[in-house]
Amino acid sequence: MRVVVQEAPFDFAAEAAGFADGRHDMGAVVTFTGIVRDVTSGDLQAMEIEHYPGMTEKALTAIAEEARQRWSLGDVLVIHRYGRLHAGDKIMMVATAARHRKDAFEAAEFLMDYLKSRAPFWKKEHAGDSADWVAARDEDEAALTRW
Amino acid sequence: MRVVVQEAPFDFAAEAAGFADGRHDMGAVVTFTGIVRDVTSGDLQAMEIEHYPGMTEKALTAIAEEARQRWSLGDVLVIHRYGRLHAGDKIMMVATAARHRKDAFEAAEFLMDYLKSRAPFWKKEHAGDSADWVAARDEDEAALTRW
Amino acid sequence: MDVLYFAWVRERIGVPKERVETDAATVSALVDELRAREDRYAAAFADLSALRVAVDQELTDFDASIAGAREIAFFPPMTGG
Amino acid sequence: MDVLYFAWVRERIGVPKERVETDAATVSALVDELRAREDRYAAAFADLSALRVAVDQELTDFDASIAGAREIAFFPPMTGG
Repeated sequence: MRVVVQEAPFDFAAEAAGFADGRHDMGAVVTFTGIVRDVTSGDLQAMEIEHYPGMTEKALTAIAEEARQRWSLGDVLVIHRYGRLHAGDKIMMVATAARHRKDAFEAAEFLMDYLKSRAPFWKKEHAGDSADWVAARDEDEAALTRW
Repeated sequence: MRVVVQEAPFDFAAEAAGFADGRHDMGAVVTFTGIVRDVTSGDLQAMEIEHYPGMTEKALTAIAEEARQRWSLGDVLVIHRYGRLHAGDKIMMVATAARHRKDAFEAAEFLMDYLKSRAPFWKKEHAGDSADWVAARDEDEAALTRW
Repeated sequence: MDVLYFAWVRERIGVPKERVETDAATVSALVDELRAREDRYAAAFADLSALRVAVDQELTDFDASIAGAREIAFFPPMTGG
Repeated sequence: MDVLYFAWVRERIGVPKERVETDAATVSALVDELRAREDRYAAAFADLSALRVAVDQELTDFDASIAGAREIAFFPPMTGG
């Protein structure tokens, strides 16, 4: 299990390959990657991600541990960036390895649902002349009731 | 949309990165990778994958098209190998890109459920002195009722 | 028409593909003709619930018409992914 | 104890962190003390349903005890991922 919180970009290809390589016991690997989306149709100058150093690592680790308890997993990886990002930049990724695809998929969705609403990150979109904090979506909170 | 059926190995890292890179409009990328698992605890000599040339490409393309109709997707990738593979080799991958994670996850699971039971591939495990065709699992067939 | 066999059906019948001349109207009728040929066919087609069929590369069922079909394939349940 | 503010709560109050001496027993009581200080606190804490709180880096609710706590953080609902 690896949980990383960093300002620097991460190499999605290398991380995904490193995670999936050399496994003889796990038949299924799922990855999720979150990418800065320009919802302002070309106007996005930056996405600023603020976090709570110390608590962030603890919260992500607790979520990953919870996933390992609920599903039969061979491994879990969580990487999340903070700082100033731009459209097309990768914000974060999770990866799960399991014997069967159901566990790998469900655990990855669980990780995403929890880290969306329970890990201390906040996003601010700088577009045109304005800068707005991204509001939490009701459906993200609702997604937690599934688990 | 890209559907590839090939005997040669594919480069998971390059494929995953190529699929996720340069997207400004899609916030979520999900990948699934299937890996040859040594269920015979170290005894697996080879996993032979037979397929139905012609029908395989058609079936995979139909499944991918169906996913694009059901979910709001930016892109879909399906790669599936055939021939003689070994423990740890990557058999196949799917990738989906969508604005929101729910679409990307559901479409990837749909693709996997359908290609497990509806794409013309058959697996034979060579272990020790025996070679056995892998039986279809009832739960794989049951998974289709979800969609 | 061409009749194709895959996986253990291919192994049991002994060929991956053969040319069959038939007046059978449905897959079932074709199966009956094949079963009557030789033991290896009777063995391969003993339990139809363990088999799947594609007509012209489309999955279908054993009641399906094969009128005008170019290619019929028999195989066990698929195990992709 | 240290009181931390994030995102728009930080912007509204004007500092990311400050040292607060208090005898408040709960998060709510601390919020009441802060609100009474200055308008910027009253504005930031106007609608508690729009806020979340962590005591010693654990998410909790406004009724929670803060006895012995070293660090209280206030912030809007999180938007990770």
